[in-house]
Amino acid sequence: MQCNRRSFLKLAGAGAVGLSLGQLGVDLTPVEAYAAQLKIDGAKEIFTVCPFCSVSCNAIGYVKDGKLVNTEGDPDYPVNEGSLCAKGAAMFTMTTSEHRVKKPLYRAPYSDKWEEKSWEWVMDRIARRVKETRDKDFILKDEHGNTVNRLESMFLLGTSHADNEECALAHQAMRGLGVVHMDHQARI
Amino acid sequence: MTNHWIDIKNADSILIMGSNAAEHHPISFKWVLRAKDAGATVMHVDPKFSRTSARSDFHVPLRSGTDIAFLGGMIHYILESGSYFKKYVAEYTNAGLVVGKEYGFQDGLFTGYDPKTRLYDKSKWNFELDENGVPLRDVTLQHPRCVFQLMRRHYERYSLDKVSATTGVSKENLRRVYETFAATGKPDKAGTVMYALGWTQHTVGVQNIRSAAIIQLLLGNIGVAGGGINALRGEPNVQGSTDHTLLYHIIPGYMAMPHNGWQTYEEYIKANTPVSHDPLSANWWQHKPKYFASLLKAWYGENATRENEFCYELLPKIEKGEDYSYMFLFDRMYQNKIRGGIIIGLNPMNSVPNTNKVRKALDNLDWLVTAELHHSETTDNWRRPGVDPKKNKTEVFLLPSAHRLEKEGSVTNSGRWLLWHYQAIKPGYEARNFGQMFVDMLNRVRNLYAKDGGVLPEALLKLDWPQSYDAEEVCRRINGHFTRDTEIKGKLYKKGQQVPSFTALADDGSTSSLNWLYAGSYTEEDGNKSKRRSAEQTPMQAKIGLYPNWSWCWPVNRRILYNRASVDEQGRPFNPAKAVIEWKNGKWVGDVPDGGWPPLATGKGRNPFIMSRHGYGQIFGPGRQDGPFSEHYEPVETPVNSNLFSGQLSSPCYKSVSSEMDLLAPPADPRFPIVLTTYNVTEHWCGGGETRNVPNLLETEPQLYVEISPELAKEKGIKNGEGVIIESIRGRVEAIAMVTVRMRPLKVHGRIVHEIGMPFCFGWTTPGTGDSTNRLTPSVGDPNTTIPEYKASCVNIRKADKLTELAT
Amino acid sequence: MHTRTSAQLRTDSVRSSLQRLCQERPAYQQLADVFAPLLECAELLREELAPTCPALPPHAQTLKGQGIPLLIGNDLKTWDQALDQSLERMAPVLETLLERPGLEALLRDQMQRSGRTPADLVLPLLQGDEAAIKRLATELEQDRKDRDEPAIDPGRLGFFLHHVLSPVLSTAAAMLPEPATWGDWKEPVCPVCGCLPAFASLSPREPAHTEQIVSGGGRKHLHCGLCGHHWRIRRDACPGCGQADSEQRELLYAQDAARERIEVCRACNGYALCVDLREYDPVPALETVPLALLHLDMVARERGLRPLFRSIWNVLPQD
Amino acid sequence: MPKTFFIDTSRCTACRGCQIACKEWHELPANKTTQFGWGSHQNPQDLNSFNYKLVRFSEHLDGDVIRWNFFPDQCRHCVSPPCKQVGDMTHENAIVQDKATGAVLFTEATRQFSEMDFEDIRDACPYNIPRRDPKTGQLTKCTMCIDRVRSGMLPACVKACPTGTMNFGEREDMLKLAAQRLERVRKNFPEAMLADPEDVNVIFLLTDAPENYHDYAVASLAPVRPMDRKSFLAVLGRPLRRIADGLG
Repeated sequence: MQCNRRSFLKLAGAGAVGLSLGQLGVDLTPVEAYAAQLKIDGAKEIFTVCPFCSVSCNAIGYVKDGKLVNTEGDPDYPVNEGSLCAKGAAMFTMTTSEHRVKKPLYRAPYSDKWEEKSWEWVMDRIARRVKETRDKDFILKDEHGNTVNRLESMFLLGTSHADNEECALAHQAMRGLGVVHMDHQARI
Repeated sequence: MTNHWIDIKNADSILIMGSNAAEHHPISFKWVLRAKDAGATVMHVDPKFSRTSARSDFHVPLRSGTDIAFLGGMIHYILESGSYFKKYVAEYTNAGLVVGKEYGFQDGLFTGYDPKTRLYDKSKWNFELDENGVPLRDVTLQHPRCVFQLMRRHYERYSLDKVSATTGVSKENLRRVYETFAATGKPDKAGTVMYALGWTQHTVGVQNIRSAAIIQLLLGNIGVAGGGINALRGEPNVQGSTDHTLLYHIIPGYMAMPHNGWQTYEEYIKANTPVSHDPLSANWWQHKPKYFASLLKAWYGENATRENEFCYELLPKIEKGEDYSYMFLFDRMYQNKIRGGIIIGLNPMNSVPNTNKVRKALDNLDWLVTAELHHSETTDNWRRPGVDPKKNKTEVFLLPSAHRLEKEGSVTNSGRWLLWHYQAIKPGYEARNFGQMFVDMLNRVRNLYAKDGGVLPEALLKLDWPQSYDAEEVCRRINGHFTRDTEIKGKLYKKGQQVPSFTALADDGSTSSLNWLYAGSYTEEDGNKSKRRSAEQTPMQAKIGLYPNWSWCWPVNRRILYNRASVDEQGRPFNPAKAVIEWKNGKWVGDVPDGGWPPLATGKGRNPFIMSRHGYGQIFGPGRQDGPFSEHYEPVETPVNSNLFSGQLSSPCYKSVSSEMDLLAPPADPRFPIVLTTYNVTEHWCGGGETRNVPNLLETEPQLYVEISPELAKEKGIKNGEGVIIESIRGRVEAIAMVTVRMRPLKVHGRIVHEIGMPFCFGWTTPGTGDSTNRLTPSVGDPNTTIPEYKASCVNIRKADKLTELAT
Repeated sequence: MHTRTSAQLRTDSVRSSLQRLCQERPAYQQLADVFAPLLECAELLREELAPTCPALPPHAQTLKGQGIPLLIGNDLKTWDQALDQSLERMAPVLETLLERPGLEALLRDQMQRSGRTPADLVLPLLQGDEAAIKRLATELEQDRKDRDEPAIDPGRLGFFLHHVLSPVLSTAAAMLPEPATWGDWKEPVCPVCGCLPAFASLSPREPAHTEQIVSGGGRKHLHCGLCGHHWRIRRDACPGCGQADSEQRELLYAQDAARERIEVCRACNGYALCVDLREYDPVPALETVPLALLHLDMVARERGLRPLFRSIWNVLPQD
Repeated sequence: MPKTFFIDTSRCTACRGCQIACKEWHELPANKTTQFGWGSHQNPQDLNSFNYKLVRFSEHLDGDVIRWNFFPDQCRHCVSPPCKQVGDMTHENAIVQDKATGAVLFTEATRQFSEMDFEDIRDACPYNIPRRDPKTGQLTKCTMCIDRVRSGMLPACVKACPTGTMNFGEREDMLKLAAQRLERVRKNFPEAMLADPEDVNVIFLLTDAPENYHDYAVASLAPVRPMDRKSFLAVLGRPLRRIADGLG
């Protein structure tokens, strides 16, 4: 047969070659009126990964006006094939938790309360504490005169909740500071 | 996982041990049940009858901490019954290798043990080499010192009687499991092992898994579809966070952390690059210098040159043999040796053993940075019940962190697949992601050093560090790029272009990569492969559920590790119906093979286990701290005072810390006769920090409970629903008794031993729900990993007079 | 086989689907009245054809790999008898709907004269041969004038032939099993007949295959406008241009009817309609779906969007 | 044609997705629960005016074999509902049976029932389903998500179920599915059965004896109570109808 597949696309919708509903004498006014009064919402589908166990089920989040309105399993991900377990299905509820920490909080020594602070303030203060600790405790050489360049008095714990990119940077940052006490859930 | 989630469906026999997959990896269980639907037998060996047991063909209860006895018995059975895959064992494992004369094993100890240091001299376990440095090998497996014969002798002691008396499993049940699983020793059958924290959280955790490795090698189940040893990793990205190494003892790509004994780059390379003289051994780690140099280039950028040893000097060096894991960290903190630190996305005040001590240790910090979604027992430790905040000196920061849906980036699933998640919504309130926090924090520290100077500022200032956090950009850095124009296989790559694979990495400074295993994941040709969502597959791949075009997996998109062991020396699959790879018309088809060499019969092939020095599957594993074969030792806290297999009661090498708060009950202590195991509950996530804050989930599992058998309840006069006190030598915990037939009394050493189980998801920040179960558990750990023994400790239980931690 | 086959998807009847539609949206009454006879007739005919209708040949992997639909190169002669039956059964309603009485008779005369069979008449639809349909219309023109019947324009003729061919191919396509693998068909045309899809759907939940977990459904399929075959496509990409950037894709839906959505691709400015079958109980007769979603076509067109797949339902008066 | 639930307990893993989805759809608040005095995974302990759906847990030893049964309890939407028959004697049509779906619905008019009336209604129910909101006096139970069903959607619990336990559809289809599943499940559980399939529109498939699930798993388990006139009359209707069906 002399046919090539591209020729199909010419006959868009086969039966509809040049024919429209109007030509069939159908009155579309009622449907048009109906369509005109509809309130239309818009949403986006964002593909994400369930944040619980390491099956890492893929999920689709429906986002409307910047807010998550629903989640469902990703049917294309060959592992979960659209399914989610009960906890995965509760992902949505968990993201709307009212109990979230909302702002950077600071608890001063000997204080009995949290205080809200700006990011600028806390990050500046943290950087100073890190430097102060490093400068005070950094070990350049061990007792045998070996170069060790390490900081034992500061540590990092966590976390397997972090993305690969976050972990890679956290590791680099800690080794740059000389930190050797570093650990997380992999050892739990 | 050596294999991946979907591959479970290919198994003919599934041994779930040390895992409650149906409750904790529910979707993985879909693949278990698919195998079951196709005729596989599913067996669950676990102290507690759970929803996994309910959906398995049968459940076998065993006493916590006796897995090696159970598995040793299986090894013995496989050897005695001759059900091992003979060709595979002879050709592909180190069963035929001859071990040196110094090796020996007597009364529970291997040769080379030093009781003072509690360490072995592992050189006593070396293989015997010929004049070319190639190990002596007897493929007939008859040499008296070959691994096969040593193994036979080693596991001869694991008779049904002794195993049954140790584990509490009836001989009938033992036989049932052994026979069923050993039946996969045929070339066209596969059995898989699924384990989780039930195996790792023991002082013999690594040897539990080694036992499974020996079994799987004997049965020819490694490298095949439906086989393998599959760790169901617990946490959301614990595979990725291990690969990218939030750990002290390694650096990204599973390379050793430099220690004070390796003062120069050359010393490091020499000590860490294995040499093999066997032409059939791929000895993949011979390439380590390329990976290490590329990592240093990625860390220090232009500042790292061959001349300055890629800034090796600036790296911290740990003290050789020292342990910096959290168990030891908290001990040092308790001893006031730690000044400050960062805890993100982790709740150690609930999830670390001997929590009473750990909580006190945290009080000793000058400063603490935390980053979480919710307040936790860790962030608010300074105001925990029974302490006066006014006496606590610690300056605490609590940073609101963004969760998964609020950021983009990649995670790695248990099957080593990279998966990109897109940002769905903006972070709630003022939350930021961890990447932003670390980038910002370090930039501020760098600025301070640039401005004010300080100790060794160059270690920070020479870092190639981004100005702001961009996950996509870091993802590119992880893959790595060329630092100068380079030609690879006739193709010219410009400076700055992405490396196509780890085979392009070099040790001359021409390449940079944050993790060699991930090289090939983000290339010039195909972009960010963690975003690939194509279901395309060949019919051969479709048969075993291989999706090579969906995302990408390390290494080099190989979905089933050691897959060269699934074919014979001609490259023909042992099981043609479920072929993983096949040599066809001069090339490999199917999965990405472990190296592109042709089959062994061509003379140009390589032994299939390319990551081990000699290329063989390691039945004999001389690299472990606690012996080349697994051996049953009792948990550190044990209800019995003898070990039926040797005079060595508990592991001679287990790790521990020793403060006045680190008490251990002596063996068979009448004060603590009951075995405690701990676990998760389906409705709550790990320490419960997230799920306790969801009212409808809290309604379904509202309070800390302890599951006890009706027999024990009767003995103790405890009724269902009553408040009880559980006590170990370290602490006491209140819980509500849940009397259930799902916990069975076990007959051990001729008498009844009771086991009880508790979840650890409740904490005082959710009032009335109870508090940390880990106040009971001990700080003792595996000698290889320092993972603590959460799964087996000794306690007692009694009715409570009054309850203060639980709402009534 | 764990996936649903086209034959297994249990749907409501045409009549009851249209009744539900009109109950919910009375504005559709007239449209439903006009098309009900056609859709019901085809429904009945498919049932009648099912026992004897010849099956489709297997789809050669090499052709599939190149994106060539199954029926390409097929002359449809195998189905001549079924097509003849279809012509006979469908003609009366089509003639009424198109207001062209006697069209069947014209066609039959024409066939007799030229020695053609029904398969020859409908073949141009498969071949994308618009010119052939125009030629046929011209040929019929003379007879028509002789009989003093209204003019046969190619549009009406195409529509007529489409609805003769459709029940036959639909019956044959419904016998196909769901493919074991997916992802090997990337063309935005039907892998069976090469026609454009009429709409997309998200698959219903399926209680199947294991004791414990069911699929959450939600797989996206395109439904052929001619043979009714549906084939799986990627959930995350525009079915027209393949764009998978979620920022470029948007879903529009009426506030109280999120299960019917306009899937918009900002990259190509095209749209396709998609129904979420998980949210229906019962699932409406699929051939009524394009009709029932006309208002969404109107909304989309109002917003200046271009239909990815043109059909009679989205060729609006302003075109 | 009435709508019917088919609840295949052989698939249930007690994930409680249905229980939580029901609460979320009906916007019912969480109860304050404790394990104290209770000691079970079954929480809350019983159906109540905030829980129309409850997964019941039950376990026993069958020789050496542990049987752990899960029962997602809810109103059975009886074919001829005794609750309605009793209710109608006091306030006609406070309890209605929807013609199109067969759903038995407690309308707002049930607030008119006295505490005593409520007790009668509850006693009449062989499955012990009706509960009363102590604040408003409204009688509560599963609504079949009638608003969802009327607009052609599945009940919230069915939509949420990840295991295939909860099914919903035309009675004829569900009976067919139930028969298929029963046949298959009987291979492993020869004693498997369907609970009261002729009398109810919520059909449970059980793999174990009904009493090993729940005291009210099937109607015949309901305790024989001293009957007042109303419930006597109500219960009377049932066997008669069965006979009539049998004859028909």
